[in-house]
Amino acid sequence: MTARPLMDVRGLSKAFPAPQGLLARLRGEPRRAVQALSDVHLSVQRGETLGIVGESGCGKSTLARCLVRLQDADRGEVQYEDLDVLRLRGPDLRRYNRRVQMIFQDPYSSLNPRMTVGQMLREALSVHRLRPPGEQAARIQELLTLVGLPPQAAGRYPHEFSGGQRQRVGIARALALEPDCLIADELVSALDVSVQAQVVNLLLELQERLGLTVLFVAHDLRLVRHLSHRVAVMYLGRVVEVAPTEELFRAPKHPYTQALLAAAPTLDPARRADAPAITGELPSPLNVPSGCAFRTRCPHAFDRCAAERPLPTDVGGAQVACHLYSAPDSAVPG
Amino acid sequence: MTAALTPAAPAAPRARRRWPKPTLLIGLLLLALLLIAALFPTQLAPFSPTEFDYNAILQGPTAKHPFGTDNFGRDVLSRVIYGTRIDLQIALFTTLFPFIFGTLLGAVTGYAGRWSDALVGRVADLVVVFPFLVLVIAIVAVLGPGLTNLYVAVSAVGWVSYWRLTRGEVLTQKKAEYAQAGRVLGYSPARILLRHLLPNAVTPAIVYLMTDMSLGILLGASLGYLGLGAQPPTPEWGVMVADGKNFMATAWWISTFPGLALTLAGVTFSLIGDGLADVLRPRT
Amino acid sequence: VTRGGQLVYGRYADSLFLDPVLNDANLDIWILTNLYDTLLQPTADGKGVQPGLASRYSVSKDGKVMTLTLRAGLKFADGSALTAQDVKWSLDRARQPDAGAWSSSLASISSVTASGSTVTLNLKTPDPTLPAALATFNAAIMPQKLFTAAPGKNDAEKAKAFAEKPVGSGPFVLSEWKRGSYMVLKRNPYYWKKGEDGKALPYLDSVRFEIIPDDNTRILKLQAGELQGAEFIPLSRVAELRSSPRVNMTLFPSTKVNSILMNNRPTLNDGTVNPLSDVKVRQALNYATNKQALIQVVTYGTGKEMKSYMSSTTPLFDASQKGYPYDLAKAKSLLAASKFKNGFDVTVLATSGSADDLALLTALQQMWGALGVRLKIEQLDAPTKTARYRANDFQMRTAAWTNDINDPSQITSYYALFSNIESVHTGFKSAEIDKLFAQSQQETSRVKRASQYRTIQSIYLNAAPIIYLYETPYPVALAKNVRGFVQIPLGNNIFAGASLEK
Amino acid sequence: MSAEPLLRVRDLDVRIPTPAGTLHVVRGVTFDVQPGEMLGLVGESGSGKSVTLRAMMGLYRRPITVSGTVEFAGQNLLRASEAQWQATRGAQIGMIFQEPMSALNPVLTVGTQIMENLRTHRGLRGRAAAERAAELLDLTGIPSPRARLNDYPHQFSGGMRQRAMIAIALASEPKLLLADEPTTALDVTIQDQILRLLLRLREELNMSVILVTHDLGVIAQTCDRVAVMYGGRLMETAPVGALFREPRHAYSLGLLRSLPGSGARRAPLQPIPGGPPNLLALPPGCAFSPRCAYASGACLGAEPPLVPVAPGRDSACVHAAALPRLSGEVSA
Amino acid sequence: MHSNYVLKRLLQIIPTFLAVMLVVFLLVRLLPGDPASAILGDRATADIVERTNRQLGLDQPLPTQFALFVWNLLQGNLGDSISLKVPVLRLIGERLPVTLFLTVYAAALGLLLAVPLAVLAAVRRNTWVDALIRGVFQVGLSLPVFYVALQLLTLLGARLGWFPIGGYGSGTLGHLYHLFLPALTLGLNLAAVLVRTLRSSVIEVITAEYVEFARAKGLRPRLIMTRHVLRNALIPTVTLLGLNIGALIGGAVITETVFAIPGVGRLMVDAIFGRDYPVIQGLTLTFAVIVSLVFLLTDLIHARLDPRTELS
Ligand SMILES: Nc1ncnc2c1ncn2[C@@H]1O[C@H](COP(=O)(O)OP(=O)(O)OP(=O)(O)O)[C@@H](O)[C@H]1O
Ligand SMILES: Nc1ncnc2c1ncn2[C@@H]1O[C@H](COP(=O)(O)OP(=O)(O)OP(=O)(O)O)[C@@H](O)[C@H]1O
Ligand SMILES: [Mg+2]
Ligand SMILES: [Mg+2]
Repeated sequence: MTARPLMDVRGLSKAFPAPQGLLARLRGEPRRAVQALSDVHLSVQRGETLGIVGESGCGKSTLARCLVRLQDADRGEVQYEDLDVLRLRGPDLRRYNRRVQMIFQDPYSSLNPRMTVGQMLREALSVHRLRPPGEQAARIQELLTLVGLPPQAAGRYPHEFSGGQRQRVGIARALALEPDCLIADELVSALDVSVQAQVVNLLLELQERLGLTVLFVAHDLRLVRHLSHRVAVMYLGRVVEVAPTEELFRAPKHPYTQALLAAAPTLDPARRADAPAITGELPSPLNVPSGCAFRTRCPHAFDRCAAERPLPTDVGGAQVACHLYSAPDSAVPG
Repeated sequence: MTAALTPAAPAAPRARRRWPKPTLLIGLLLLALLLIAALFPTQLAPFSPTEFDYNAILQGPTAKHPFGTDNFGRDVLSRVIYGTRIDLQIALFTTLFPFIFGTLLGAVTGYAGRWSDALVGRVADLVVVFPFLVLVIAIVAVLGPGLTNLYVAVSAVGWVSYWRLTRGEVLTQKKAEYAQAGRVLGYSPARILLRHLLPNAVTPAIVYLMTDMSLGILLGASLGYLGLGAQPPTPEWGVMVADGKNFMATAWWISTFPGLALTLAGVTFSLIGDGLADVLRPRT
Repeated sequence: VTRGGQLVYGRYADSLFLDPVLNDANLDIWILTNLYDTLLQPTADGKGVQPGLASRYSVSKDGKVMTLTLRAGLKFADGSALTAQDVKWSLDRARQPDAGAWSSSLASISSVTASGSTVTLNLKTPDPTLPAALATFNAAIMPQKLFTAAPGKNDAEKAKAFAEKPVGSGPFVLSEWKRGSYMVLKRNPYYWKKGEDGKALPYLDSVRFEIIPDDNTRILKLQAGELQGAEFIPLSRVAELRSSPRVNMTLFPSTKVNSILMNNRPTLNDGTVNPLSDVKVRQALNYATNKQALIQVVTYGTGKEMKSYMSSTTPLFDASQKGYPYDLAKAKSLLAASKFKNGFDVTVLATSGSADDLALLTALQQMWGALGVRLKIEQLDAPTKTARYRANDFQMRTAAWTNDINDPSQITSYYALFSNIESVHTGFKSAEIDKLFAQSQQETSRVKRASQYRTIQSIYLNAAPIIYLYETPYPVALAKNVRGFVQIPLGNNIFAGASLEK
Repeated sequence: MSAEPLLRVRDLDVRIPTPAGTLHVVRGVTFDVQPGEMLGLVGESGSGKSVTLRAMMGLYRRPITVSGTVEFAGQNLLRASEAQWQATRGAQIGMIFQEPMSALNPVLTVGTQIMENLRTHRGLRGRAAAERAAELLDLTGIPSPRARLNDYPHQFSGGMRQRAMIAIALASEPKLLLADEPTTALDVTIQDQILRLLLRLREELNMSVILVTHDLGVIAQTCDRVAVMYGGRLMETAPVGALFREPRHAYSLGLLRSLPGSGARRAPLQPIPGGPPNLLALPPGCAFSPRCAYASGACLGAEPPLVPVAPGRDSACVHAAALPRLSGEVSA
Repeated sequence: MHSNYVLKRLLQIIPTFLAVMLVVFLLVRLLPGDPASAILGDRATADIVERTNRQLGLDQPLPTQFALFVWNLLQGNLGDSISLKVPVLRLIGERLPVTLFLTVYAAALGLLLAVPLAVLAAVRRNTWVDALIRGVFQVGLSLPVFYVALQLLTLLGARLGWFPIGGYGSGTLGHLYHLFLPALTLGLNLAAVLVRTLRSSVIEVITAEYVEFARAKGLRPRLIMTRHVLRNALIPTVTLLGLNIGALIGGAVITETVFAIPGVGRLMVDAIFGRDYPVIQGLTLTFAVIVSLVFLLTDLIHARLDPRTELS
């Protein structure tokens, strides 16, 4: 924790303005917006795997996309080594992107259906001039072997592959650029468990061999637990808890983390919970509750939660944004 | 693609090569027929398409004139054969510019969005709400009638459809993850647009192109009715149908055979369009 | 004859403006005389004039005074009396120099006086064309009171208002008009002319004009019995309809001549040399034109070879004119003797959409091709063609003419006189014709005038400023039970004597 | 467990002709459902779970052929007349689909879609139907149900759509509910709520449920019995506890082993190698054999049938007896 | 919510309208030939032409003419027809209803033909029924309108005598009777366009999950077809119909000519060939407004049919 992080995210915010009618605009009504990211702080250490979990719409993808500059954040700062990421332009940005690669969730739409795997890889190599044309073929073979695809795969189109194989292609394409950091957004969510394990193994192996730093965005808690060194839990655009993996799963601090862990079905038929872990729907992202966003579904909510937004506090190795922990007299729920 | 390729260990069921449906094959076959007629009219046609024969005026179909003769004694079969080139040319030239221009513009404004999109949108509005006939007649009146001017007039308007189609498709495609991947991979916008988006976004435009070709021929025929189409003695099918309308009661063959030729061309383009839609659909 | 009933007549286009003086189009002219009567009327054969509102007229010895006597008890269609004052007012209005395109036909009148039933016209010079001019639509008699009572600040506005609901003394009166769709003319109960049964004309209760622009539709409608008459039958269908049992296909003789006008000037507007300026070339083209073939191909045998620039139905047409019989050998030798023995390119302006033009020109392309003359057809829409033509920016153009006045002077002044519109913009100029024409305009002797016209026609033929083609009739298809309808050679549709028999 | 099953499926076969050839998608599927029982149907994507349910509902027509017997309350539905189907489909057997967004008609209000069911099967209309529809929404836990009746599906969140779909299926008070991956598209917290809702409704209405899923955790938490499907065939059926303790099919075993959590953190997982079988070119013998660690020559003969291997347990694995137990390996 | 959108769209029409105004004004004046030549014909002498031009104000500089045109327009005055000498507004008032009636009639007939046949083709897809339906419409789509019109006229009008040959009739019933054949001509053409789209959208909808779900609910097939399938399948058709209405109004000329219908199409052609500037200008502006409104209406109907539509 003392080493200088590879990537440091400070106060990152991003809102998507909701469509607003002309009359409303003429009447001067305030513009409503989806607050996809709200004052997010995170740091990633070199070589570590940081898991990011949270319910649908909590901003995981937006965070990932802001980090690779697919989306422009509204506020905040992202420091990558010495680079001020959010201010990079043109060639500098492309050079940064080469080092920080993203792998996408959807194995079906993330590959151009009209290019062969070989063409895709060759393009990546030649655009960034990573290999002279003569050596590209060899490098392509190397990459395919690296991700466990047969050499003939270079001549095939995406539709000729299974979902798991396509994800391998996506990984190969990202690796072609020899990045330091991979951001994997729901990399295996679309895959069957039996295939999931293959891709996860690949990721583990690559990380080992290439010393990659990985941001692993997922909603499968079991997977995140298996892969990550640390885990960040998000809720409605905010990071509510960051902790070392074992710590988080053994003793979740934030009530939302607790609920999330309780809701995940365990594989033991003997241990069945009776009551729902959490009640109520996710609030509309257009209308995030004041104070603590989770208070509307939180069994422990009290007055202060509505009035004041909790700030991240260190609680036994974890960072938790919850008033239960910020007030000295509060009792830690079990 | 190598047929010898066997699925390696963790391989998916190899998707079968999708053979073009019979529609496309028939369509291409008919097109080949039309192209032969267009390329070798001299060899195929028994008579000159323009030479009068005062001794053979308004003769019904016979062995010598299988499609009969017209009011100048010209052989209708020969005229239909010679007309193929003209009508295919109409089909091509009424759509070529709109297709290229509209598609590229649609790709660019769909991708760039903002003011370029808004500006082109307004111009498209103007073109669409402007009565087409006024425009056509105006252009024809300025440049004189004839096919070139038909092309100019149609081009001035026709690009809008392609622009719309491609723009809409690019808007959809640019949200697809492969397009975003291109950005993360550090590709330039031009590369993403031309290498990645356009090939995937152009299918509806190509399919529409086929419909548009038959519409182009029909438009030529309609303008022929108003006297603004092809010039005599050019044997153009639409004009031939229009010329034959006074003889419908007494010499049905004059308008019927070119009418059949028009239908044949329409069916050809439609079959190819349907077939292409099938073949060009990206496989997933 | 049977009285009563409505005759439905299919026209290809609607009238535009029903003012006798200010209108410009045949669409108006050809039906106007049903609404407005004139002092004299053209005879049905088009060769002379007959009494109209005036029962008789006389011309003074020196030819400078014309006296007309009005019939007794004349009334307008609203029942008000038609007086000599109306006549004076109408003629004065029609002869104002800036009133419409037709005022020149009455230009010889210096003043009009009216007293009782007598109208006196004082002339500047003797005018042999005046009786014909008085039988022409623009000299129609209008009700002064009703016209001046029409809303509007000036004559032009009043004319617009009046033309919407015209009242005249013709056999019919407008009762309903839905522009672009139909027009209904009702019988004028006060019409002066008597029918065969001794009672006042017209026989019909009403005439309804249906506007049907498409030729085929007009014919279908006639065949279905929805029309009793249809104008402008395509000549290609005449033979077919002649053999139809339900239709009476009629070809009314006309003054229509079809020709190709040539630019006779030495150079064209763009400065290039104009082969057509060579008279030998023009004659050669005329000889190379196979009129009989054209008559077969273009008019389906209904036409007639054109021998003079004026139609054979025009008064003073010279029957001894030979025209240009088809003679390819002569044409070739003429061309060989010209500066253009190897042939040349020439462009002809055609009216776009005109099937007849196209048929004609395609045929000519082939005929002249034998001479080495390559004819290019340039189709233009009518106003463009007119503009090009008026700017003398053409080599050849298709043209047709019909007389509006029953006198050869009209066509001659346009076709042969440079001073009017440069001899229909051909640029043809003949001092001799100019002189003869000026004389003929004041020549009261019909014999002398005829000989003047004979010379004019011969000179013109020899100079060949135009390609002589053919005369065509007015093709009208009528239901079998229609009697007494005529379209006179001037084109006027006369419904006064028409009836629907049982 | 009573002796007389509510549903008896025997030798269900589904063949789907495609341009590339006929897919034999469901092959000889045989199982029973007892009244009030919740049966889980697991398997990888494409293993034929949805097709099995749809075939049972009689949703397949012409070029697709369905054979075998589906006996519901003593009547073979596959031989049923259109009228009998009318009385059964939707009325006695309800079904909920995997994707609530695409399974709800986007242009009709949720209320309309519930009420057309009430009208067809319960004869309710007008106000009475609206009352009942609101009750049903309430039952599935949608707040202010009366107002929500007039909303369109896109105005609902994913969880609410799934609930609405359950409400529609329940409108006719069916005896059997076919639930095709009802929670796959949902977040864990919402999935938890929906599963609990299903459990409660089964209790209250004594419904039988067939729950299709590929999430073994969901099975573990909700079902009484499990059927494991692979390549269009049932590989194993077992009471849920027994399966997780002691899978008797190599495929079930592989599936359970490939899940994370069984080994040390960041240690390699134990995936099943390869991918799902190509239905157009099935391997000889056991469809799973090419991926199976235990495969032997015996697997390559005739396709092993589903046979009883223990009381209440069937397996189609030649090596059923030789498979190891999973002792506490699986836990989360 | 929608009023917002309507307002915005109406505001967007204004610049389009202004552009159309300028373009048509310049365009007609760019045309070779002038009104005087057009109405006076070949024989007119130079001074008569000049006089006529003066009377029409066409001797003024273009900016002056344009200013006058705009000024009159602001007062709701489109000027007088040069050849017919009546106010353009009155002409349009007389002729436009005819064309609109014909258009709506044609659209109705087109839908009436297209919907059942497209559904039939979709349900029986890839059978001979499907092939027949698509084939027949394809033939209709490949033949020029005037040819189809003449054939219908000859067969149903003249030969069988079921319908009058041309004309407009009087009274709504009369219009319906007289305009049947022209509406059918246009409707067939429209139907040919619609059938293609509708067929594929019916196929798409028939195989959609929600239709499966409706069947799983045990609904009667009729209800499924009408409420679930058709309603959804018609949504893209509405847009297509809207796009085609403009073409229908603009393309009615030939039908109007063949069937002798006094609509704006013919008025327009006559005006162009007669260089009747005020009529061309007036009709073009009217056309632009109508088409813009039709598009707006289409989008509103679309939004009505499909609650998911976000109008913006
Ligand atoms: N381009 C966009 N325009 C408008 N709103 C957006 C956009 N992208 C995301 N949002 C909204 O921002 C919020 C966060 O979205 P995001 O995709 O980051 O969530 P997520 O955590 O990745 O969810 P999931 O697990 O479903 O992928 C959501 O409410 C989403 O609707
Ligand atoms: N209508 C159809 N046409 C062609 N193939 C089909 C059709 N329906 C299903 N299939 C094929 O049948 C097989 C089984 O499909 P099914 O939908 O039952 O799988 P599943 O087990 O439900 O998978 P998932 O978990 O992805 O829902 C698949 O290979 C699928 O591609
Ligand atoms: Mg996401
Ligand atoms: Mg499924």
